[in-house]
Amino acid sequence: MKIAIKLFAGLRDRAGTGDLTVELPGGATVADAINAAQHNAPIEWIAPTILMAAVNNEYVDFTSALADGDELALIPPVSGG
Amino acid sequence: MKIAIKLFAGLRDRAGTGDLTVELPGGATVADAINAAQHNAPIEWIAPTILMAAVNNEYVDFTSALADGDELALIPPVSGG
Amino acid sequence: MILITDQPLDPKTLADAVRADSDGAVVTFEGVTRNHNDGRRVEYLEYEAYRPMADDKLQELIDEIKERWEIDAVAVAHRVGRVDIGETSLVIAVSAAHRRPAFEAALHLVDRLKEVVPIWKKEFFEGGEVWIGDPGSERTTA
Amino acid sequence: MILITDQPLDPKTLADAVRADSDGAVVTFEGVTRNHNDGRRVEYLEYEAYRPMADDKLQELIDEIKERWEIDAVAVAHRVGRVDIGETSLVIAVSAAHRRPAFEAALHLVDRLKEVVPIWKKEFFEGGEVWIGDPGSERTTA
Repeated sequence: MKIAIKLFAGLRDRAGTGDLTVELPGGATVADAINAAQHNAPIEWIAPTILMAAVNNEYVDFTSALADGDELALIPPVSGG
Repeated sequence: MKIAIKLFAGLRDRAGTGDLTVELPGGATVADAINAAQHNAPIEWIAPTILMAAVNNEYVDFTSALADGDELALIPPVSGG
Repeated sequence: MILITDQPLDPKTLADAVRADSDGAVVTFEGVTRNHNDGRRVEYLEYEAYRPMADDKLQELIDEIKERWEIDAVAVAHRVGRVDIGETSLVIAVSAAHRRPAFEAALHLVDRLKEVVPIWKKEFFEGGEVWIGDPGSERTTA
Repeated sequence: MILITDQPLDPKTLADAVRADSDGAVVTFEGVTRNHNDGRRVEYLEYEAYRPMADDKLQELIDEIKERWEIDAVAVAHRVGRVDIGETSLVIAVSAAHRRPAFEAALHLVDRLKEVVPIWKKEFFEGGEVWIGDPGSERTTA
């Protein structure tokens, strides 16, 4: 299945793009998608302990299963205000 | 000695005036001045437990001694804001 | 900045008076005339102040919160005279490098103002009037 | 009212959006770009938001504080793009019948916004730039 990944802030700056697409087998998780993204964009990534993920605008655990057509956002530490 | 007394809010409304002057012997206290004022303006006064007094713009105890020329303000419960 | 006036209050004036380039937070409080109080329908309020004692006490309270919290500047304006429903009777603005002290100091200033500043509020409600805090002053206008 | 915009923010618009005749208190918070942070001289900030998730999360936080405190209405505006020193990046306005819940809810909303709303701040300081919270993103501009 195809998963669109959005990168923001420092991650986007390092990758040089805010949009990646990864091809994953059915049943793949958020963690699988992140691994694939790191393979496609071999940059200095943010430690997973401070990285958050959202699917279709809701925060999810890295163990969540993805579905074809999901938009996965990789969210570095937020700092609004 | 002459003490000018200012009345505010509900007290002033009841007395029909905001300004009284009382004549007191030297060494008289705030309590003495209030007694004299109550004699001059025999209205329904505010209970002394909730009445405050200020002399020359500073809160004082009822036992404080007055000096000639002092301005004594009788302050009903405040309710600004 | 301390202002006691019978003119409408403008929160922006106070917020702008306290802000500086080193501040990350500006908290503004407006006290507004509600249309209800203690189960009564309120028609309007009238405020009276004992000046200059009220100005002196406001300055003391500003000094008090500046002593206790890490804040930058404080501005207070209180309206006197008639204040209609929805109109602002009190504005407090506090600036600080960080938000929490600005919030805490502003709330404390309002709390203390209601305890010690010689300003009084007469409530004109449906059917009568009363000086708040002085139940014996209540009059009915049958 | 939730607004994410690259235009300057006007606190009065938000305060006026929340006030109603039954409210006795309106608390307004402005987050402002400080000229210093972490011992560095800040030149300006740039904010980025992930929309529409940021709007959704702000709405959830508004629902959260309305659930927890007795408040009336809430408005939030966040600026994106470049925000210079002294300019306002965030405005929150909360109205309530009484002041304490308005203060507490407004502070809580700012605290939570900084935890969960997908908005990021890049600090351009004297000699470099960094995404706040992401030290690995720091670049020096010699």
